[in-house]
Amino acid sequence: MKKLSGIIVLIVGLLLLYGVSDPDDFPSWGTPDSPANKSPVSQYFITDTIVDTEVPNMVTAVLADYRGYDTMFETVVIFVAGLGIFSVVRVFGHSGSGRVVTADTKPDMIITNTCRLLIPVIQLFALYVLAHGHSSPGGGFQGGVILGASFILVALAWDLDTALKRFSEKQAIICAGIGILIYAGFGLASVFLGEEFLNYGIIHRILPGVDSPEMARYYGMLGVEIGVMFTVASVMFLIYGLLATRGRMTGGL
Amino acid sequence: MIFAFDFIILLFLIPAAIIALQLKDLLAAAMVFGIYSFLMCLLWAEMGAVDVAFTEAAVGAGVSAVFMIATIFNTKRNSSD
Amino acid sequence: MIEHAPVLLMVVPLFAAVFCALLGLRWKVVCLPLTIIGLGGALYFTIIAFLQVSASPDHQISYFLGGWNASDFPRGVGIEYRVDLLNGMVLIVIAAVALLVAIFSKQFVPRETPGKEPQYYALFLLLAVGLMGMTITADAFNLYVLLEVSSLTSYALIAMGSRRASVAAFQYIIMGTIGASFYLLGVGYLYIKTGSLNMQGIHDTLIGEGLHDSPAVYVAFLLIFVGVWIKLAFFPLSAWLPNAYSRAPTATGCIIAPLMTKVSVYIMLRIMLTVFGPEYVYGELSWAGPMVWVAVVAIIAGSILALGQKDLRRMLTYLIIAEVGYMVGGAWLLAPGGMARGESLYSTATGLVGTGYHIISDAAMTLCLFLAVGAMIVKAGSSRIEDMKGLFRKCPVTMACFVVGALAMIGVPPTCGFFSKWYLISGAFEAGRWEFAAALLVSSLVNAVLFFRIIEFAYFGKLPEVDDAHGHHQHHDEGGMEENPPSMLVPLVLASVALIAIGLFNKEIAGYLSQFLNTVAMGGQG
Amino acid sequence: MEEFIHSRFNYWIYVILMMIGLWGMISKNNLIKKLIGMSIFQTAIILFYVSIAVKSETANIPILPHHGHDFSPKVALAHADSPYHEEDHGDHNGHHTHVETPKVPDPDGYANPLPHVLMLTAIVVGVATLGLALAITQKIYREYGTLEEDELLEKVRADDHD
Repeated sequence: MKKLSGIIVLIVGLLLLYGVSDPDDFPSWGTPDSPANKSPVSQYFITDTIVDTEVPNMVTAVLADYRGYDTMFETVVIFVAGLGIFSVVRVFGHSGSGRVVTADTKPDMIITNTCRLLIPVIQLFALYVLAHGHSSPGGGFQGGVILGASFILVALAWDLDTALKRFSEKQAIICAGIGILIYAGFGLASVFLGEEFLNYGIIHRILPGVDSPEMARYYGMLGVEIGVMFTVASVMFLIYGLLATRGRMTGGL
Repeated sequence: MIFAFDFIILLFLIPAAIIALQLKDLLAAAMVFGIYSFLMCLLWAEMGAVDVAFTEAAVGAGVSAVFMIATIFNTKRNSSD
Repeated sequence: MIEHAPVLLMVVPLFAAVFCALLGLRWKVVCLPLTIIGLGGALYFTIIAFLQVSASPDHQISYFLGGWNASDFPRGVGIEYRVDLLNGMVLIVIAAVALLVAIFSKQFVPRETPGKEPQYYALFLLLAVGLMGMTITADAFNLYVLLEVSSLTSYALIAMGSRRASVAAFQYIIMGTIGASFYLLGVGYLYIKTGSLNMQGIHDTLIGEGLHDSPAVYVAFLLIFVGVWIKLAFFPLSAWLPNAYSRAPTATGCIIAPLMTKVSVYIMLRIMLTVFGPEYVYGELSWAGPMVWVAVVAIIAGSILALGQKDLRRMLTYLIIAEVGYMVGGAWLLAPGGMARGESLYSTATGLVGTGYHIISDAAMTLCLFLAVGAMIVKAGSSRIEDMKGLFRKCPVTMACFVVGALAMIGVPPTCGFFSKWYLISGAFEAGRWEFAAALLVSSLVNAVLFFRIIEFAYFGKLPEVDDAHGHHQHHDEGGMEENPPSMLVPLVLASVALIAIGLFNKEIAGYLSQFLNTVAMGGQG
Repeated sequence: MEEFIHSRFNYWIYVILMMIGLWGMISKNNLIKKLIGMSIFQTAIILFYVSIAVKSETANIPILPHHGHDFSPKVALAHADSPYHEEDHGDHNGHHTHVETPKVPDPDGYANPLPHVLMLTAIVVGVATLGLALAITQKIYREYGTLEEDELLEKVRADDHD
């Protein structure tokens, strides 16, 4: 078995090397002239993003607008992971077998006080990352992970029950669903206004204070990023809670 | 994009990956995997993929390592290979 | 609203899934109705989309998400959905199968996954969404994302089963991730050579730039194909399938078994015909010889392994492997002399109609058999073949549907199984591949042996009195009829009617398929 | 030769990492080790895509300088200056160089954003798969009490014979 897997790995490796090693065929690293970099699509993203959407960060614009549909399903993947992990490991009641985990239950004073100071800053930073994702690296996904990490930090510093008092399991599932509803809702809104799915340009008709389709795209992207953040933050926390307690959602790490 | 920087991080990545797979203590393996992810994140930042690097820093080096540690805490800490 | 059908057919079940997960936290009873409404909506929109396609002049419609259409912007800036005659039919099959299984699952889900019905149904709907999205999309990367949606849901749905299911699910995760990653890597190689992610865009660049002899494109083709073959459990890469499918909860098995491999076969066809194009696949690569032989081995191996099984569901999973061999082999049947320039694909790749038809009919056959076996296991109390004794008297309707499914699998005339084999065998004759025709006949024979053994047990086998004393407590009123409830019978009967209907309408379906093949060839040459 | 290494090194390392990950996935005995291998495998693919997107040493990250509203490709021709041009406010001549002539961002001056977007999605998919796989690992441990594949398969076989 070991030998067989070694042979498989070698074959795959040689195949991949064969693909990348021909200097006439495979563009070398860092060349601006490779077909991928010279293709009209990627050039269009660089030159016209700012005109179409007013967003300086091309990655955000492509992520949330040009290929926004991918991102919607990326959010769905996260939601699926949350639901899937819930349905695989969650056990109801306290009848679960195995050792009862009793870590030192009294939270350490130094740690809790440090976290008290840190957590508001982390959450503020998460919101900054979300809101400033249009003109600097960041966006809904990164902000969501950071926000989720701040809840995880609460659970680590005190215990999961303390964290669940602030953000319960049900609330986490509901927030995850709401995130997708926000995202797909933007899509459906543009369908109802008579354009294609996720064509945010049209929502300037109903958004007050937005007069051009470009700005509507700008704000539409912000809206869907908020949806992404809802889903990601709550699912990350949910996954942590489920994995740390073997599905009991109490006690734990 | 600085070639020397790129070169050095790439050379560090391979031992990090091998050590993460070879350590018998799974908790240590998870930590080395976190280091691997963070090196990857540095590499991508150096290549100009700042958004990807940011995500990897938050996800690969942060949340995935926490998930792994949570699972190791609830199962077994040492592995046979 | 009608022109949005290609996207609404995914958005409706998506919304149903989210509402199912949210409202289900409070009211568990709404989950099943929501699921049925969501899938019913999906079925409605798939039919609308198909009618639009068959009415449109060039038999395909494009839908540009986000409004990034190909006329004002470079192709591939946004994501494109394209429905043509082939995937229009596959979409209808997916929605219909999912709907029938949702109705069927009413008895099983509360019993097999107690307390988690909302999550189960939400994942079930998202699985259907993922499969439909894989079918409809015309963007190579979007396909990857939706592949992962459908894979993750199926891992979770399988792992919800018994204790044995979790091990199978883990193996499935490892294999599935390798497959999906290979696919992604292949797309990366294609992307660096062509600079496009749109399937048609990749194809046009491959021809326009003359990239057919590029090693990177060759590696991309290999990677994508190995990835897809892992997903569709083509014989040497199929070890994960029987455990995963037979240990899953009943309703999960019923939806995954008919759809997952068939959609993967569809994706293989799409990649062969649209991404790389027949010029590359049939012209540049000369794989037809070995590929058909591998398919022959897959068919024979699947059939022989099925013969050795004592468990009914497990036996069916091996038959799936054999059926995958039919479809993959059919896709590589070429007229002697290979691909001549300017010739239509319909006359060159003679097995493609058979493969396309078999995707549809095999989905229906597998659905019918899995539903029937699910119902039989409830009545017999076990999944072992010997325990099926006397089932005809107990539940005649269930068994009648099982017999229809079995006849289709063997290939008896009025059912669709006969016609798909007919198209495949005539394709093999035109291509001069006798070994493939022989393998099909052998596999039909094996199917006949397998199913008549079960039918014999169920029809003639008497329940021995001693069994009662030995704890088979379900059998105490032997001879009395206790048919399954209507929520199980209705989908089962509909599925077996569909088998005959697909058989009777074989001319129409084959006609659509050949029309589709003609458009592909013209697009390829132009 | 140095040029050859320079231009291929990223791809070689990606192939090696990919092989390490694949080897971990299929030949390691411990389930968590397999998952670490899976993550290495996936990050290697991401490394490949990110390497595709890199342009020459002068290329900037794919974010326009912050006076982005001055860009208007409908009007002007491609601008030859460096992408940093816009930020040179107090430059040596003492006058501001930006505004007046609207310019197009130079396509060669920025990294290709498309692979970055794709890889954001791939990272998300990776963490979702990892989480689900860890959950299944915990379920396996709950049912069978082991995470070693050989012991696990033995117990499964014993199960099947019952």
